[in-house]
Amino acid sequence: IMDRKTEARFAYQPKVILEGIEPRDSVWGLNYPRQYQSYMKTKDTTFQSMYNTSGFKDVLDDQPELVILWAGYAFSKDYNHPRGHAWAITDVHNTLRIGSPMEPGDGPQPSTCWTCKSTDVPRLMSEMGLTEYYSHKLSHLATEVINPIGCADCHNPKTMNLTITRPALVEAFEAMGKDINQASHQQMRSLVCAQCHVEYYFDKTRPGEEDAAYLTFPWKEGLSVESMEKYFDNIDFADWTHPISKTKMIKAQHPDYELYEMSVHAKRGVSCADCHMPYKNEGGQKFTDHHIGSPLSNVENSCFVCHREKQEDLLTDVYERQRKVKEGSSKLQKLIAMAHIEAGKAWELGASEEQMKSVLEGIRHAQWRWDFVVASHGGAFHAPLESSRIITSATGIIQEARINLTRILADLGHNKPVEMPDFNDKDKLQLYIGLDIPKEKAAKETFLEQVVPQWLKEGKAREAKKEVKTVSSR
Amino acid sequence: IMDRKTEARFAYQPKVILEGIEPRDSVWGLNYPRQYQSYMKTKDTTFQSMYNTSGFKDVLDDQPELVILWAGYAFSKDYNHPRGHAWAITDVHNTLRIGSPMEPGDGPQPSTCWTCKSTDVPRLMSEMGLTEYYSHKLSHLATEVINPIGCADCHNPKTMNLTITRPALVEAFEAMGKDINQASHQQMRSLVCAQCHVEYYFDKTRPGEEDAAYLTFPWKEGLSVESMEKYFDNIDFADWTHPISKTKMIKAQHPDYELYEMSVHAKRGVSCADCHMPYKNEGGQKFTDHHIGSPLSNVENSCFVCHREKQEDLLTDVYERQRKVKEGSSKLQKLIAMAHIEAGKAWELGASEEQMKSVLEGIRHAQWRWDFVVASHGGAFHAPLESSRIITSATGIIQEARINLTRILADLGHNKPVEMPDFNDKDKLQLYIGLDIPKEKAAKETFLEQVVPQWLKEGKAREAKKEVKTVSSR
Amino acid sequence: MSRTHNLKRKLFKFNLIPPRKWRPAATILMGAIFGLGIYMIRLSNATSYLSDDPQACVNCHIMTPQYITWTRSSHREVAHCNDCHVPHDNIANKYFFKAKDGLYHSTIFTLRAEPQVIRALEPSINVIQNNCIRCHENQVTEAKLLDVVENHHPHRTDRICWECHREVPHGKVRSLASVGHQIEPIRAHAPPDLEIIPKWLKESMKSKK
Ligand code: HEC
Ligand code: HEC
Ligand code: HEC
Ligand code: HEC
Ligand code: HEC
Ligand code: HEC
Ligand code: HEC
Ligand code: HEC
Ligand code: HEC
Ligand code: HEC
Ligand code: HEC
Ligand code: HEC
Ligand code: HEC
Ligand code: HEC
Ligand SMILES: [Ca+2]
Ligand SMILES: [Ca+2]
Repeated sequence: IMDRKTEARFAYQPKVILEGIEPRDSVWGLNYPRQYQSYMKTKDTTFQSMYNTSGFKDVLDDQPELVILWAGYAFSKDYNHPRGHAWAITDVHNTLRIGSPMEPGDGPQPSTCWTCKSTDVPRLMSEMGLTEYYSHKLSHLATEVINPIGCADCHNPKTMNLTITRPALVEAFEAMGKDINQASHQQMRSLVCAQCHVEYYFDKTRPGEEDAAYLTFPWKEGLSVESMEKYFDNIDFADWTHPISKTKMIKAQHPDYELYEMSVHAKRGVSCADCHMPYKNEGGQKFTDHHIGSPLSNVENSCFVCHREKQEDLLTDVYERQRKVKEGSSKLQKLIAMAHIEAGKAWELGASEEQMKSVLEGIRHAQWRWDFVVASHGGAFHAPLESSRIITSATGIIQEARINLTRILADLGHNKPVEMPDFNDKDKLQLYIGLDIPKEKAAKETFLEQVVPQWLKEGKAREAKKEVKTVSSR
Repeated sequence: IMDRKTEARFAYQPKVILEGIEPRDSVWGLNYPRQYQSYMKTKDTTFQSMYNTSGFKDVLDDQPELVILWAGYAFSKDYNHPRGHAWAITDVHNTLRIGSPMEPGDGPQPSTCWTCKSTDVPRLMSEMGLTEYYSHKLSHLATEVINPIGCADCHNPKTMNLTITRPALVEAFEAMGKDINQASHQQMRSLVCAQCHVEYYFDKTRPGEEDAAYLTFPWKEGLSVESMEKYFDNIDFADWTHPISKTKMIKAQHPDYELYEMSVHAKRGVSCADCHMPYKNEGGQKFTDHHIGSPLSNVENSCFVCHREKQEDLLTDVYERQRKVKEGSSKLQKLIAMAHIEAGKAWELGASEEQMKSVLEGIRHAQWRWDFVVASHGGAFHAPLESSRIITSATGIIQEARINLTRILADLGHNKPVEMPDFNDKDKLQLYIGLDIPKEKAAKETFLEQVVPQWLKEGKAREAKKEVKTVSSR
Repeated sequence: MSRTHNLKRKLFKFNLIPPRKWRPAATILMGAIFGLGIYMIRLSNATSYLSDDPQACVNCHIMTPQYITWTRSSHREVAHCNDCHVPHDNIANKYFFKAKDGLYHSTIFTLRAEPQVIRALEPSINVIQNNCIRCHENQVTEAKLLDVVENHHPHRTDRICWECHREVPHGKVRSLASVGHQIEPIRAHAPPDLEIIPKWLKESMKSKK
């Protein structure tokens, strides 16, 4: 009996022995060719659905008013729709958000940025130690981090079991008083994604680790938008201060896991992998499709398992929900942009801190809530009602702030609408907030030509030294 | 199983012959005792769920700010949560909304009010003709209308097939260019309810029928809240003019069918009767449970048919959706109440029509949208996302109006918050808007003691003359 | 070798015996199994076979395809193996069927006599069909829901459900060779220290540098 049990787990002959933390998918792929080949398809950027896309759409071009919302923060320079995992490293290199660091140590972003981009990260963390890993510049580790997200991020190489390789998730569970080791297999099929598709911030106040940008998920009070807002308010946290309205802002990043947890699918035990990594049949073989992307490119394998509806109906289900949520959020983001500019005017006319206090709190909370919904690219379908509820609350808050602003402005002698820049032109708005994008783009070009190839070359040379052990034939 | 089905329909030997339009359920009940007995349970008012109730809760007491929203309109006097169909006539008698008509012809309300309350209505319509039926006072027909909603409203007495007995629904279909005769059996299981659980208004402009309060459903442009808003704007319709804000208002009444049609359940072909009239097994007999009320009193028979979840989970599904929608609508109704009072202040200080135009349009649209969601008592569960979407849009609209108001008020020298009455006290608010409720209640008491018993007595005497034909035993 | 061969032949014969006659035979075999000793029971997790835990079934590698396909199915959260494969009309019948079935499976399995492609046998087809109906009775019998699916009623009465619902719950392709790795740790024989966080991470989190 013993024998036959192990047989079940290793129906295929392994070709290589996976030792330590192997960051190269191509090596894993020798043992698991189907999963590897499907995972490589995350390079494909052709699929387009109604709102989301794997085509890396320029969000700022599409919705220029976001430039105002993020003025003073790197997101106002460049922000794109995501594409497949295979692009994670390339897209970091390409983005204006990291600047153009010509030397190690240059550039605005910390090493922590790499955390969700590469299988080299677990390797580095284990080699360097956590705090040390978090305590550099992104450019310091650039020759070390060359493999995009891959097998080693989610799998135990010995058993292929799902595993958690990012400490922030483990620590967030601890902060909530939960033990992630108790997670069921079904939960793991979502938790591997929750290593990255979550809201985060950099904690720079950990005693004794002040030099680190320590990756932290703000879940201590709970996963709802209000709980995290409370968390950030309690520690008086700000990602940046808005240069126009002087608001202390909180940036929300992709809380896909958190919003998803509020959905009926989650309540019924459906996991991320059920939709984004459905079981697939190819040549009489069944396996988990690792081409992670929009389930809408693959309704038959994903939704049909549970919903025998017409494909058309399932597509429109998704689009209807997205449309209804986006109707509210699109309106809202314009109101928030106006509030920033109105607040700017009020300061200009001599408003006092005292007068502006509640206004700024309103802007802070409204934009945080808006961002929470919008930054979660899947949220409008994953949890449409929770998304809409949040948008409603934020709409109430920002308009209350604008009512106060109107009164303050009237007080200061400006009892009429404040003049607004043209919200339909990204370039003009970037100029308006004082960015010199052509210059940054030029620097980027040089950087991509001169520095990045060098980084990759060094990295590959380092890797070439690492031996791959093949299994001797029996 | 086939057997069972026919059994259900023809298990009973008919005892009486149902001729013409028989308004008395007790007569139908001789042939169909199970359906009759279960229908009689709509008298039971004991079941309580989280938000809805069959217990006839006083809504104004619960949410006193509604008194402001409906100032100048009868709903500000009295508005209750619905209870079972058996109460329909009693509740009309009892409500302050119809006043205390001591003589035929007295009172504010037209005969049209009876349309959705009684099986006597199809009888009267067939006897009097439609226009004539719609052209009286409620009190004119009071001795004719004594049987609450019942069998004859939904069933063809010969075949027991479902049938439409209210012209407004047929006409609304025509207006949309649809033929209700094409409805499938499954659609009929919702359309019988759509005779009453829908938004309506009284058309007093039909050429040649200007004396009639012609019951009309505003569906010509579509069933969405925006389509109906457009419909009413196009014909420049107002139910009343708000005495404080001077807004031309539109009242939304129970658009349960319309909102339901926007839901995923509707898209999947689920009908009202599936949840509110589930199949039931009693003594080996299966029949349609006619105890129409909250499905939450009966999750096993209603939801379990399609959802094998824990009862607890289905209840919380409903409550979560209701809570999320109500969070937004509760906030919103307070904002609208404030807008009315702020607009009142602006008029008081001498605002011009020109200045107030867009403000009043904002109030009109926001309150219409709010009412659409709230008046549909089932809407927060039936179509949570559509409800929330509407609430978001109304929140944006009313706050925009209030921003304009703030500016107008500042212009008129009042640059500070407008003083508000105590929104937590129904009695005070009713006084504030100039109602003398104690007086109306006293009149009601006399009316209920002296007039109503007389109406019922006359009605019963009239009915007693109508013969019931029994089937000779075989 | 020939002894086992004989036993297998006998068992094969048993299987041809109509179910009613199983009872005495099963009773005798039950006794024999008890005799095999505690070690055997522990090792094969025989006790878990009587539980409702789907993991009990994957004790045999041979059930792995069914297990894997079921965990990818719409029924994963709503119906466990025994909800379909064991009669639910009364308790006695439930355990009798289980004992009989369990005995048969484990014998075949230990003898390595299983076919590449397992099929549901006639008695178990009936059990499954009844269980489909047990849960879906309302959906498939109610007059009002007949409308939703054209001809559902005539169809479902003269066929078995999964002639049409071929994906429920195991999918169409489910031979031993067609499904790959079962990476879900099977509690019954997973090391007790199996943990989700890899050792290197636990150590780095502790050492704090
Ligand atoms: C190690 C971090 C990490 C993990 C683990 C991870 N993701 Fe991602 N994911 C990313 C990043 C980063 C991107 C964006 C890449 C880019 O645009 O360059 C992304 C992109 C995506 C996209 C967009 C793809 C497209 O074509 O538009 C989807 C969908 C997605 N991830 C789903 C998942 C799911 C489901 C899981 C778990 C099974 C998961 N991710 C696990 C980091 C991660
Ligand atoms: C907690 C995990 C996490 C951290 C930390 C993180 N990211 Fe990401 N990143 C993601 C995920 C998930 C996506 C895909 C998000 C989506 O759906 O849009 C993404 C997408 C991106 C993209 C592609 C989309 C675009 O806008 O072009 C870039 C570039 C990027 N991140 C850069 C960064 C930088 C720079 C930092 C550090 C300041 C950073 N990331 C920190 C998880 C992370
Ligand atoms: C973002 C997370 C993620 C990444 C990256 C990832 N996997 Fe997986 N993998 C999963 C999930 C989730 C499953 C399904 C596990 C289950 O349901 O038991 C899975 C299943 C598997 C299985 C089990 C057999 C099957 O098909 O279900 C193998 C083998 C496998 N992956 C190999 C790989 C290889 C090789 C790579 C790299 C090329 C890889 N995985 C990358 C999440 C991931
Ligand atoms: C593993 C099972 C499973 C998968 C896969 C799945 N769903 Fe669902 N879905 C459910 C369950 C369960 C519900 C909740 C309703 C219920 O209890 O029956 C649900 C509910 C829904 C609803 C109604 C909820 C709402 O927000 O109105 C929609 C729409 C929906 N699913 C669409 C989809 C689409 C589109 C996909 C594929 C991208 C999909 N589902 C994939 C199981 C699944
Ligand atoms: C019920 C099915 C279902 C489940 C479960 C699910 N998703 Fe999604 N997800 C979708 C659909 C559908 C979309 C919208 C795709 C589109 O618009 O093309 C989406 C979109 C996304 C996107 C945005 C992709 C893009 O290109 O913008 C990300 C990221 C994502 N999901 C991650 C996750 C994560 C992480 C989880 C688990 C916490 C998860 N999803 C669970 C169905 C699902
Ligand atoms: C002829 C008009 C009419 C028809 C037809 C009708 N209703 Fe009603 N319904 C009413 C009225 C009027 C009330 C409120 C009675 C009261 O509160 O006095 C009501 C009350 C209700 C209530 C609240 C009961 C409670 O206990 O809280 C529900 C639920 C309901 N109806 C559902 C339905 C459904 C489902 C159908 C179709 C199967 C239907 N109704 C058909 C007029 C109608
Ligand atoms: C198109 C059908 C229709 C018309 C016309 C109609 N009602 Fe109703 N009425 C209903 C329905 C449906 C309900 C239950 C609504 C709910 O869910 O609250 C109801 C509930 C009531 C109730 C019980 C709830 C309460 O507030 O006490 C009263 C009283 C009532 N209506 C009076 C009237 C009067 C007076 C008129 C005429 C001005 C009228 N109705 C016209 C359909 C109608
Ligand atoms: C508000 C609408 C409504 C009212 C009032 C109503 N019914 Fe029904 N009735 C229905 C619906 C809906 C069905 C289900 C029809 C179907 O699916 O074929 C039904 C079914 C029936 C059936 C068919 C057998 C069964 O149980 O499914 C009988 C008999 C019946 N009703 C008798 C009555 C009697 C007697 C009364 C009055 C006491 C009555 N009904 C009042 C809506 C109504
Ligand atoms: C006749 C079938 C049927 C009945 C009865 C039914 N449902 Fe559903 N329900 C569905 C279908 C179909 C969906 C859509 C999801 C899907 O496609 O699987 C759904 C979706 C849902 C959802 C997810 C939609 C959302 O808004 O998030 C919830 C929650 C739900 N049902 C609860 C209930 C409750 C509670 C009841 C009883 C009061 C009930 N249902 C009665 C068939 C039904
Ligand atoms: C999927 C199940 C389902 C369907 C279909 C459905 N309802 Fe409901 N309905 C509910 C639930 C659940 C509630 C909330 C009851 C509660 O809160 O106690 C409700 C509430 C109501 C109420 C308010 C009752 C009260 O006491 O306040 C009315 C009226 C109503 N529904 C009428 C309808 C009509 C008319 C239709 C068809 C157009 C319909 N419903 C379709 C499940 C359903
Ligand atoms: C929803 C009902 C259902 C559940 C739950 C279910 N099965 Fe099945 N099972 C079936 C049906 C139906 C068949 C027959 C398939 C056929 O003959 O095509 C079957 C067949 C089988 C067979 C015979 C071989 C084959 O593939 O036809 C085995 C072995 C089996 N199931 C094991 C399991 C195990 C182990 C579990 C739990 C992990 C399980 N089943 C859960 C319905 C179910
Ligand atoms: C000790 C190993 C073992 C265990 C544990 C086991 N099985 Fe089996 N099972 C077998 C073998 C061997 C066969 C093949 C028999 C044949 O086809 O000759 C089989 C065949 C089947 C069949 C198809 C034959 C039939 O009776 O219709 C079903 C269904 C089945 N098993 C269900 C289950 C379920 C459900 C469980 C868990 C409750 C389970 N099995 C646990 C070994 C096992
Ligand atoms: C223990 C109860 C139970 C048993 C036994 C059961 N089911 Fe189901 N089944 C459910 C539930 C609950 C759902 C709804 C799942 C959801 O909400 O998505 C469902 C969904 C379905 C669906 C729709 C989803 C799909 O996969 O297409 C079909 C078809 C179905 N079952 C057929 C069957 C058949 C055939 C059998 C017997 C082989 C069976 N069921 C046995 C409870 C059961
Ligand atoms: C001749 C083919 C056929 C047979 C036999 C059959 N069905 Fe179906 N069934 C269908 C079709 C077609 C549908 C509608 C499409 C769909 O939902 O898959 C359906 C739908 C269903 C649904 C609703 C699925 C959903 O998505 O909501 C259930 C549950 C179901 N069947 C159960 C059964 C059960 C239980 C049996 C056996 C008693 C059975 N069926 C026999 C063809 C069949
Ligand atoms: Ca953040
Ligand atoms: Ca109206």
